[in-house]
Amino acid sequence: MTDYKPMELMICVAARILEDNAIVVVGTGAPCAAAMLSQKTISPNLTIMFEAGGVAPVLRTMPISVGDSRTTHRAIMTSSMPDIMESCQRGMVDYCFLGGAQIDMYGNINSTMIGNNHAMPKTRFPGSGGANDLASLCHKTLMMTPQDSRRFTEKLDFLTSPGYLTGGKSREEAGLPKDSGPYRIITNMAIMGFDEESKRMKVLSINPGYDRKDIQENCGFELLWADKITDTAPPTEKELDILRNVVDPNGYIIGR
Amino acid sequence: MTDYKPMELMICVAARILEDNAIVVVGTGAPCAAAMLSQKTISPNLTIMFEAGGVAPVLRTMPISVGDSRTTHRAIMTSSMPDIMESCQRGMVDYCFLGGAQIDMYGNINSTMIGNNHAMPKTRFPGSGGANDLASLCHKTLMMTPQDSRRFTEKLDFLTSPGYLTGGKSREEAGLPKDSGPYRIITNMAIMGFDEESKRMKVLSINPGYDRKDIQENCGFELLWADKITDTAPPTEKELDILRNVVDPNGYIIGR
Amino acid sequence: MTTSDKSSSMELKSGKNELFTDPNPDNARDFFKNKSRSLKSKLSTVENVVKTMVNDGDYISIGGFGANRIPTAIIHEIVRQKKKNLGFAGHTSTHDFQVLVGGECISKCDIAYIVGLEARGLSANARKAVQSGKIQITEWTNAVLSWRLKAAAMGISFMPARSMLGTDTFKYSAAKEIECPFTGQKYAALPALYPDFAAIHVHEADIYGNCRIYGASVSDEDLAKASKRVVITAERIVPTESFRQAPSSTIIPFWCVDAVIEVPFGSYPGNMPFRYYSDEEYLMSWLKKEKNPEEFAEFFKQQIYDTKNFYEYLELNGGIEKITKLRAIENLIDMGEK
Amino acid sequence: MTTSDKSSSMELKSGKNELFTDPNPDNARDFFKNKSRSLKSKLSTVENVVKTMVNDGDYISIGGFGANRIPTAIIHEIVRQKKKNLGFAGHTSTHDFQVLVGGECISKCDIAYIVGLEARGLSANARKAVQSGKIQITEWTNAVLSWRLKAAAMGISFMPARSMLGTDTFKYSAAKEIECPFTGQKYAALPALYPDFAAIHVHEADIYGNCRIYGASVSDEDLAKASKRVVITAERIVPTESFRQAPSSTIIPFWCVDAVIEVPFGSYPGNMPFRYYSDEEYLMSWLKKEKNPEEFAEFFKQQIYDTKNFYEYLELNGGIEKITKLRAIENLIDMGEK
Repeated sequence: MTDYKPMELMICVAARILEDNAIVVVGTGAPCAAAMLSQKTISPNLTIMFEAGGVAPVLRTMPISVGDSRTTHRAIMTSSMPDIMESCQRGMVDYCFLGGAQIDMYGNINSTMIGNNHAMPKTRFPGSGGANDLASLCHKTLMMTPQDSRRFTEKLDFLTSPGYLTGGKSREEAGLPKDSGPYRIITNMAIMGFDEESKRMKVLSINPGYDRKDIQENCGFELLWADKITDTAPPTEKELDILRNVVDPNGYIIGR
Repeated sequence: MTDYKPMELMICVAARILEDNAIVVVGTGAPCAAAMLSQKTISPNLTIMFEAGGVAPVLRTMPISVGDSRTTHRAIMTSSMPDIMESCQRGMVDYCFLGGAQIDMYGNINSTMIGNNHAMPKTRFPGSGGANDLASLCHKTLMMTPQDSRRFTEKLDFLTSPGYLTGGKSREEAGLPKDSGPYRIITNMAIMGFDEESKRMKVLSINPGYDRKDIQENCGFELLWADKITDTAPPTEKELDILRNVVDPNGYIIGR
Repeated sequence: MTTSDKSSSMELKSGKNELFTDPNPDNARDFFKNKSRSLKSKLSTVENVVKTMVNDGDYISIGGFGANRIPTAIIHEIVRQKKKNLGFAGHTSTHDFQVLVGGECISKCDIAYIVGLEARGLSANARKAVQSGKIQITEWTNAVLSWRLKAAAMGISFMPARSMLGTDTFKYSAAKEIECPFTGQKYAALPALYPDFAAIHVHEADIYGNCRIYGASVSDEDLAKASKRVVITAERIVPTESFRQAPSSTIIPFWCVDAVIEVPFGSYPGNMPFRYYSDEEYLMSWLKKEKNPEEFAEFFKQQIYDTKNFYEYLELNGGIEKITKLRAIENLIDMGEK
Repeated sequence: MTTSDKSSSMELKSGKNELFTDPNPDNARDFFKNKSRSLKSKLSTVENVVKTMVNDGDYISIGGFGANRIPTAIIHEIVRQKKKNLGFAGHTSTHDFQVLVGGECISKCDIAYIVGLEARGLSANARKAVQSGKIQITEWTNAVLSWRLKAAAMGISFMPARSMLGTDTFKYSAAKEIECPFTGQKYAALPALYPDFAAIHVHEADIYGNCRIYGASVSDEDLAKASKRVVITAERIVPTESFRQAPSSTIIPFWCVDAVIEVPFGSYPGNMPFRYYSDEEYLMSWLKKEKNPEEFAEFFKQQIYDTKNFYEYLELNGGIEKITKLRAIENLIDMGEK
């Protein structure tokens, strides 16, 4: 088996989730790499959008900004932010990716601040940007993140982007679209989904080299476990070859 | 003095109202002729828009449709119906023209139907089209119409497009923009405005060949009269020359 | 809803006519979730599109404005295939509506402007259909129908606007008054309009459904997004590469579109901006014939039922020679025939 | 407001932070009524525009997205002229915001994304300004700020949307929950945002302010409509004739615009799509210098206060030679230097 880095595994797992003929909104970094890898492996007709307005570009190199010219290189259409976000709101966008400093058991995400005073936070992060919109409006939200018990927390300092809120039907009751919400959380240790009823985070698959104890110990809340837990398939030679030599030859993402 | 037709007078009067550097939305027919005449006489930089999306075209010939290609010939921009209507709603459009089968003392207009059963009207007219929108949203509404006591009526069969509704502050109270509403009604006999307080129709100027009695007798409601009534200036030689030879050489409008 | 003090005492009105379509955005999302996003060829035929994409009872909407940039081939075929009980979005529909009324296809209409042909006069048939009560109508305005489509395109169930307030147009609509939670300002709330089917004629499309329109787009970008099933007829099918070379000019992207058909001169007898002018003789003669029901029935049969397709219809009315003349008129060119 | 039975028992929430701008459309109409629509040359200078069009305390908004298609010359001049207490619309503003924070120009911010530079990292200065409480903030999202501008562009005081619901982002916003009068659906009502001043960089403009943009327009057509005073900086001034030849490509019409300035390479150090790439070395060194306040102060002085204008700033950072390199990167051209 080839050696690989945790980030490489996470990108490969995400790339496998993005099925052909789906639409995904991505940002810069790992999500963009996952979408590019997916296009070059299983999903040649995956449509990639960027929230600033780039639609179905040919991604020759990795964008630095969600609005830079790589996102419109040989694009099918250059559009606007409201147009992209309205496509999400209308229900035409299948996947989005989110990142954040904290995530809770319902898949709610904090990317705004640490502290308890909003006007003078201890640490300010980038904030929502378009994250709250994408998490609210796309059908399925994905997250790739390293897993530790500070990041996977019982209580967020700030709920920036909605997961399943307080679980159960609370997301729909808040007015958010039904049939939307967190879909998969991809960490260095495992792949999680969410329980149908309670909407609590549930481990579906364990990555090579980890066990249940590792996963629970590196999580600040109690995880649920699927009836059948699978083993996450490691990156294939082909995936790694494309990821390392075509998608991110300079190692901007996977080199970190 | 040159001989002229009533329609020619009405078009000249309307053309004189449209000041330079204003924006006017027009339809086909007489309003378009008035805007073209205005551009060729006193208001070279009058901006003409059409509700289907034509913005600032060079009008070489008269459009047959508000969306035909004459409305975008050498235009500055081709836009969309929502864009034009939103410019009106935002307050960027100064003038519009309305037509109709009936008008009441508050400048409300019926272009929908005659009869008292909406589901099976005695006579169905074109209806609102964009008329209700323009009357609701533009700063100043103009109307050119032949005057008779059936058309100038006490009670409309159907209130298609808003004037001052029931007068006073009722237009603003209905939620319509303040500082908007009927501005001038130009007939074959007179030019009417509206009283500041009561918002009732008020004669401002009498056309050559008519007197107060003609005007009141050809109106189904009681008219107010301005303190100082002026005499409407007849079309000048220059106006008639441009109207007949440049604006409408085929007599589509003025030939009727 | 939080309302300002000054206005909380006012009564908020509702239009009393029927809302023909469901404005619920979650129901629309259920549909759009399963709508194909695949980048595959969507080339089809007029006959097949109308057979498979239009059902009796559907609510349909036609692109363009008046008799400008209209998908005539699809409209004729809906008549030929005798589709019935259609709902219709009447935002300045003129010749297109009159063809469908001639075929007695429509039973419900959101009406803003369908009776007139603008400067050309009024349609006797459209008028009769409305006056007889044969077509159930709900009143709106041009802008309001475009905003109802925009709300649907945006994925929200209503849009506030300042049209229609205080009028009978509102009273016979299905709008509702609301107040702004920030200013207390009264608005007409306009329910989102998600048509079942839309047909749009464009200048250029590729086989996937990416489209370019030159000239006024009217409401067609919103119509393409709001509608559940969309067919594009195009003057020309062009390579996808031409979109990738000029992506700022794409007005409808492929994932809104279900079928694409090349129909040259497809807006005839209407105007196609920058390509060919409307056939005014034809449109005026149509209007004239409408005044005599027998004469009209014969004319309508000859023009639509007896023509197999749009090519035969074009030939019947003068073919390439006619189009060449209309191109000269469009481009203000004197052909030297005088 | 008519509410459906099922939802009338739910409490409707309000965001608790300050709304910095007036969403009242009648007040905006009063302004727009008197805004010039004249077709006269609006050519001006950066210095004069900032002097006459930007006042202390104004609420401003910058076109583009992140460090892409930004009007750098105007941003620098706002700093040079020491404009203070500005309100700011922070919808993915990165380098532009950091320049203004460097100049201590901003005291209030509608925040969606201003602290980061996307893949490049975070700005120490922007972070410090927010953490210290020096800048009063109200939370929103990127889409929400674009919809707030769209509401203003449309002339309505609010727009319903399904973003922000159920989150702290909503709690620290100034949005209000409302219910759809047709479906009972809960929405976040977003107040219209009418900026006092907007600066937008475009590819091509004429002397009257008609504009073309290639690539993503972000929110700039709405920003140009929503804002009371608008300055355009353009890579190139082109003849009005070029708009009349291709009117479908006009994205901002002249009557939205108050001043026009030709500023070639005007988005530097940002990216100008299809023209030149961002100067990544420069942006990364800026971020690095921010970590050392003294070093940054010296750098900021040298770059902005000590340069007379944008030409001097360009020369300081490599002039035409640098731009030529950035053009090659933009167009993925190997210049043969290896």
